[in-house]
Amino acid sequence: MRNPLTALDKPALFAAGSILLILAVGSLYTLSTGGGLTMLSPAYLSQQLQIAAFLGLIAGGLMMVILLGHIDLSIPWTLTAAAMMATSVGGPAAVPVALAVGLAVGVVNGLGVAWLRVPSMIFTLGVNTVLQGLMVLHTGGHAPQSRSTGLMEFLATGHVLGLPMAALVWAAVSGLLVVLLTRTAMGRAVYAIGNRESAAYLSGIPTNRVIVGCFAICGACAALAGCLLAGYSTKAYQGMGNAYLLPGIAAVVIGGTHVLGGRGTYTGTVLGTILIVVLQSVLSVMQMPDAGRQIIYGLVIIAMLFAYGRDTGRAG
Amino acid sequence: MRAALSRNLGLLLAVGLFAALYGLYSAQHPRGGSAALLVQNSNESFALILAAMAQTVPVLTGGLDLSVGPLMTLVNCLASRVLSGGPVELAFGILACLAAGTLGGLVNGCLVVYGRMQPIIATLATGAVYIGIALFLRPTPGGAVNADLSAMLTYDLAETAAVLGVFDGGQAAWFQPFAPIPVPLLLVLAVLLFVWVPFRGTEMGRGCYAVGSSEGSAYLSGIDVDRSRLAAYTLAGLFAAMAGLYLALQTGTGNADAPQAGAYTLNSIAAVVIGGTSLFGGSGGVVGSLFGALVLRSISFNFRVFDEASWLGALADPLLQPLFEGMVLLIAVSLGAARALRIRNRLQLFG
Amino acid sequence: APKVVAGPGADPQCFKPWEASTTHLQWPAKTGPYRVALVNGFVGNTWRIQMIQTAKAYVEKPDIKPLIKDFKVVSTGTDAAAQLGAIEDFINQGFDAIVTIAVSPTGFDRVIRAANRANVVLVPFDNVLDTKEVMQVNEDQLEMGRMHGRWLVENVGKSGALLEVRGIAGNSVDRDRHIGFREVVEAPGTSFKIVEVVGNWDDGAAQKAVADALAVHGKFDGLYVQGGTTGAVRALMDAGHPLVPVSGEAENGFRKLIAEHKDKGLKGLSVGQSPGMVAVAIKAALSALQGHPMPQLISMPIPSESYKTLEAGKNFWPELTDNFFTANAFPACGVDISGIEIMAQTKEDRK
Amino acid sequence: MTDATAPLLELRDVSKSYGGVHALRNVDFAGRAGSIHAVLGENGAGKSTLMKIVSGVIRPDTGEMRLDGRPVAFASPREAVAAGVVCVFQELSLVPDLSVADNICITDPPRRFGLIDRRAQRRVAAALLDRVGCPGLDPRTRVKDLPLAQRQLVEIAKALGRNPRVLVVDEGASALSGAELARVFAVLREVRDGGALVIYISHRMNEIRELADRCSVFRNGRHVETFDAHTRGHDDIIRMMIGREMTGVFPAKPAAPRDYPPAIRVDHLSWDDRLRDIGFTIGKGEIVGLGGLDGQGQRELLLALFGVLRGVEGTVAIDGRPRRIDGPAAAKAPDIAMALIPEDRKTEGLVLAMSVADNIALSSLGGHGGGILIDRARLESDVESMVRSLQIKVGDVNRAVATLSGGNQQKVVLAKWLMTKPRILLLNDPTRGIDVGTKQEIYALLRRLADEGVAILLFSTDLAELIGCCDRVLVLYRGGIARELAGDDITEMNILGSAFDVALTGSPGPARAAGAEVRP
Ligand SMILES: Nc1ncnc2c1ncn2[C@@H]1O[C@H](COP(=O)(O)OP(=O)(O)OP(=O)(O)O)[C@@H](O)[C@H]1O
Ligand SMILES: Nc1ncnc2c1ncn2[C@@H]1O[C@H](COP(=O)(O)OP(=O)(O)OP(=O)(O)O)[C@@H](O)[C@H]1O
Ligand SMILES: [Mg+2]
Ligand SMILES: [Mg+2]
Repeated sequence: MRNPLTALDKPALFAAGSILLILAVGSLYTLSTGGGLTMLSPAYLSQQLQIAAFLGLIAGGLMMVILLGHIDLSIPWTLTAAAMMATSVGGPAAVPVALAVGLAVGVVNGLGVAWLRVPSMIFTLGVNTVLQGLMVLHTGGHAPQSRSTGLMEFLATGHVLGLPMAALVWAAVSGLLVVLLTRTAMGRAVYAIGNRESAAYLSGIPTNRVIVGCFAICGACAALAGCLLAGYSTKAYQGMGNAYLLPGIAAVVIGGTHVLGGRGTYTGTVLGTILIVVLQSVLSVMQMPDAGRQIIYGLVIIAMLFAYGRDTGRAG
Repeated sequence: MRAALSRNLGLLLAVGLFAALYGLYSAQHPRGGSAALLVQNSNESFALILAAMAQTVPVLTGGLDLSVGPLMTLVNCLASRVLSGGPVELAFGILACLAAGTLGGLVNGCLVVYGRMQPIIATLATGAVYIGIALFLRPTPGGAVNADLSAMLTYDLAETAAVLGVFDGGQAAWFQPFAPIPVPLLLVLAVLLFVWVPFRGTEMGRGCYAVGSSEGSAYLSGIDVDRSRLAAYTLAGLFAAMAGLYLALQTGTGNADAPQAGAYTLNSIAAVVIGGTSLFGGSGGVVGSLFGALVLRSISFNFRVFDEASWLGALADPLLQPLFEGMVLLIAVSLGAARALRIRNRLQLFG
Repeated sequence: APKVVAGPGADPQCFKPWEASTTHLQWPAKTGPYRVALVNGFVGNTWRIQMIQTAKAYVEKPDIKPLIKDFKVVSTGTDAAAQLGAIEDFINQGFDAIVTIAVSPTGFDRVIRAANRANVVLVPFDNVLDTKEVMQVNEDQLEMGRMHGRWLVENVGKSGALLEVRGIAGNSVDRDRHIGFREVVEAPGTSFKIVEVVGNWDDGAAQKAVADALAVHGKFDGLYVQGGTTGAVRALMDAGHPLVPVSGEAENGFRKLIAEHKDKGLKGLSVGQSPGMVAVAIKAALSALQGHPMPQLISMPIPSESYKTLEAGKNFWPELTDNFFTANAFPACGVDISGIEIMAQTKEDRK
Repeated sequence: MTDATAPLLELRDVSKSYGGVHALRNVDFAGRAGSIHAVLGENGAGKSTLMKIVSGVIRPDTGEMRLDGRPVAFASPREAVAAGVVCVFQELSLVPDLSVADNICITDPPRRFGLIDRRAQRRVAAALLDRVGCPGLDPRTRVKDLPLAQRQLVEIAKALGRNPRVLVVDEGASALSGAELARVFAVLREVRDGGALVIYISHRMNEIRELADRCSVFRNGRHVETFDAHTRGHDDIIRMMIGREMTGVFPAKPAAPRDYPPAIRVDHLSWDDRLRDIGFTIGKGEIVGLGGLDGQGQRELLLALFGVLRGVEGTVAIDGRPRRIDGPAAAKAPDIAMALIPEDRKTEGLVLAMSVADNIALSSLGGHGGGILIDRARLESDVESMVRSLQIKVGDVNRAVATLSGGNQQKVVLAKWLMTKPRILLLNDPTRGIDVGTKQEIYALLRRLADEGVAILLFSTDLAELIGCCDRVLVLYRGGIARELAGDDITEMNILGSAFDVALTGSPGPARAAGAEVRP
């Protein structure tokens, strides 16, 4: 049986092509300004991989809930709360504490969505606001420590065998997610629920548990990203998650995952992530003013969707 | 009767919540119920109400418009460039703003309909483009909006009459009962009456509901699915334009503020949901969203009036306020969950 | 409404006029104690929280407490309409003074008029308004930019490659600092190659932007970072870039880094926008309410420390979090609430 | 109905293929005005495909269509409707969130001042509902609150409202029976007598016999033959359809009633006001039928047993032990091993966009070895053997199940549950819209399963099925068991009798007022 979940499909190929195109444009720019082919240097690429790991972790988790046909808008403050809790009360157990926070938030999201049946778009938005409120309280309450631990810093900025540790963490999590999606009952259940929840339910799939599980994974991934981000800048701070939600969604969708659930490959998400990161980087390096940057960013997404992301209508 | 009640439960819930929150606020406010307060409250709510209305229409078709905030920001910046000069120029300026917003909505619609893109991601992308254009129009906040026009549309009828110099400058005796009516309130009513109600009563408007409820059935039934969808996004653009235009009138300037745009988009979605419109499409309406927006606004109204020593003193703690805001939002949207817990046939949970 | 009067104003040590030509304003004196409100914008960062805590501590001080009978703080988020509404609301509630950090530098004409009509003293600070009609408190952002520029010229020389990390696009503070900076480093006689990236005043964003710039452009001889300096320096270190002079904000983390690495070449200038400014704004409001003539634009001293003047426990705190803003006290104004008093108290201390 | 009239609708040499599947191959079809034309064929024969072409849903790859002798090519159902070609689709085209009235007048509603006139619309709807024998239905009710049978009536009313010249009913009355069906037939005859062409598709031969003037038979995407009704015998037609001789639809029942050890025992089961104090047992190896008028609680009973309903009272004992089943996941656990073939395969039985293989494996994931990880090779071979044993017609099991014909889709649902090796099998009208050949296979399968010891509870709207298949039949009325029939007592007379006997003492379903024909 051909495995439809990991195969390099059209979106993935397009994303890969676009990444090369963007790098080429960036290189033309650096050449024209006399900087040489710095964008193809191992240092630059490895650094991009390191930075992509943060968004990649988030996108990976987000993909789990998007495949269900849901969304998690609480990512920014889940990430921040996890990082802040890890640094302030975690001590040596910082990473487990962060993961616990992420899992807890994910479970709350999942319960709201699965049992209360509140649309995820709005429930997670509310949870995000609540988390922000809690963190405002936390920051203002006493002097919370925000210094990341050595382990967090190693995970974020260390290198092993010349490869950025962050990218290795991302690869490890990716491996787990791919196995989960393609080789386990839960993975099939995720796709089934995303397509038709009633049929999945009547097939004896414990749909609510799967939904809670996916949100928990999403929360944990965001928390792990929060750990790495805190390690990267050696501290946790308010607002550290703001820049990751919309790019995360864009990465997943550009990678070919259907926003309404049921379809998508993990490879696509990885490529979508790299695409977004490289695009942001090239635009930043080219010193594009913010206005132009926004426009190009939007147009690239539209162009990608035109190329392949066109909805062929819902089957059936 | 019961059927009608259950169908409008969401709306009733929003109205009830609003009444409770606003009542609490008015009771605590030293000038609660006064005309000045009404003007102020309708003023600060108007843009969000219109943004929520804008969000409602695509949501009815089963879509979503993440570019509501950006589009409204774009129009806000455009308005700060064109809303000056004499009456004719002003009229053209207003038309240009409305047209720009409508065009933005149409572009969204085209991407969704002809580009066959998923609305969430298509409007995420156009949203970035619109913010970019807004930044080009207004690299830094500023600009000038005709003060008379602003005064005419953002205060009460007395002010409008004074600006226009009609009814003895608003001093006519018969006019006095109407004088304190806030103009933004009238504008919202006018939008409902002259834009929404007619739209809802056309085949196209009903088509939006049908498409959202079941696109396949709508198509097989002979509904022009594309046209309905296109109309929905275009109308959303028009509403967003009104919101942006009003923001320009209210602040007198344009500001390409991306975080503010994002906040409007998210709040518009929250308002739509609180107002009882299903995010899956097919049921609900802009009246609910109006109250949804008012609920959101009234939450924060209350933070201003409570004394730290009073029975709801915690509302006055500035570090607790963001938490309360989130909690009330969560509770408001979870109230509908009573339905999910009451449902006796679990298959109905999947809608 | 305030009268425009001739200077000098009250307490010129503290309320220093912006420039010689700054006008003075005088409100009719009211008898205290007064009702004062603080209308904040968003609360999503440490600076704002530190600011709110400072304000709350300041009004509890023995010399201030008797002057204030009611002090309210609200945060309105990034939404201009909501902020304008909140200010208008406090005017309607009969508050005597309102201090605020404006969400947008324009668009306040309406509330300024309302405030003047009700003789309410409105004091924008930090993000000030582009208007001469209200009393405002700020550090001179243009001058701040120039300071950074001058310091870099001193420490780098008159030529070389500079990296400028800017703040949030479209914000007037970003604009002013940038202009001030460029004035100096592009002055005749200098020849810098300047690369400009956007760091959004955020550590993570600045760190990424700097990392990108380093990877692509190679070497720089000096950095000017508007905000998120800690992150920018981290990027420098992560990339193994030689430590060069960095001119940046007053974050504790940056100062810790300078102190630690100044011998290895990390010369640094740390110039801060102080959350303690809120106390000065409140003090100015009280003074105006008492009928003293006040400068229309009050210039706060820019607290600056360089690698030569850093002293642990005095102007930075190695054991405290990076996020915390070191400059908090303005002795000339009797504002002596140091940052650590506010942010470093533990739960136990508070009891 | 003169033979001399030229055909109103004519298709020539029409072909349509999906990927490699030829849904239609060089098909000719002609229908005359003023006739009812039945289209017959197995599942997947291409009937619906042809009708979708006729009504503008899809476009043929080749061939042409003529209406009134003029060539037409509809780009959408909208254009077809405008030309007077109206279709009642197999998969209904009602918008669930809109009211009945809104649905009936969904295109071209009555207007006032340019806007939809709701009151006039309700009047029009009420009149049409009246005409199809559904006068009690409030036009303001939302369609999603209606049971399937009423939806079909609304759909038919909607079609009538469009004044069709060609009216296609593609299994659009499959959920109807008894008086409702009779009323619909009368209406269809009226339409015919008004000079229209009615194309009627159904798998129920008796309906065809009663209604049709002409018949066309299709097999495997090809047109086999068109002939005047009553010129061919039943067996003849069946042979044309399935391409072979057909003997004995129903497998033999066990000769003498046996003493089955009980597999499931239900006592005092009640839910809402839809199920009242139901008690029965089903033995291992026994097939028990659920009969009665439509909507008497049969579907709710199945859902209640499967744990889908909340707040069910009473006890259910499996193998003598009382069990609480709170959902399908619990029901399929090995110690209960219950399976339900749901009512609507498109929304409840299948994940249409997923492949045939994934669908078949859906209920038994984790049951193919490999611990946490799925053993792919084993899963694959399990799926293949299922496809083979149920003779599911599918080239590649990785194709989306949506591309299968209705009958084969139903087999996929069956396969999915058979993979779990159920000991108790609940079926909700499993043969609705399934051709006779496949039906026969399913009946044989059920009997085989029973012989292997599976306890089967079968709800069917088809009387013959209950009679032919079941060892016992429970007739439900208003949520309670009205009568239990066994052995030779299971006859049409008895089932209908007990359904109506009780009905006469209470008040049966919707009152059937004399149909006032309002709409011209
Ligand atoms: N099932 C029902 N039974 C009794 N009364 C009803 C029912 N449905 C609606 N009504 C009432 O009848 C009146 C008209 O109903 P109708 O549904 O036509 O209103 P409407 O204006 O179309 O509403 P909407 O805009 O929600 O479609 C309403 O006042 C409603 O409260
Ligand atoms: N959208 C599609 N994609 C691929 N194949 C399709 C599609 N629609 C129909 N087919 C195939 O075309 C053939 C004819 O299907 P059709 O639905 O016309 O059969 P039918 O005669 O209506 O059967 P039934 O009695 O089961 O409704 C079937 O083999 C089916 O699998
Ligand atoms: Mg068919
Ligand atoms: Mg209605």
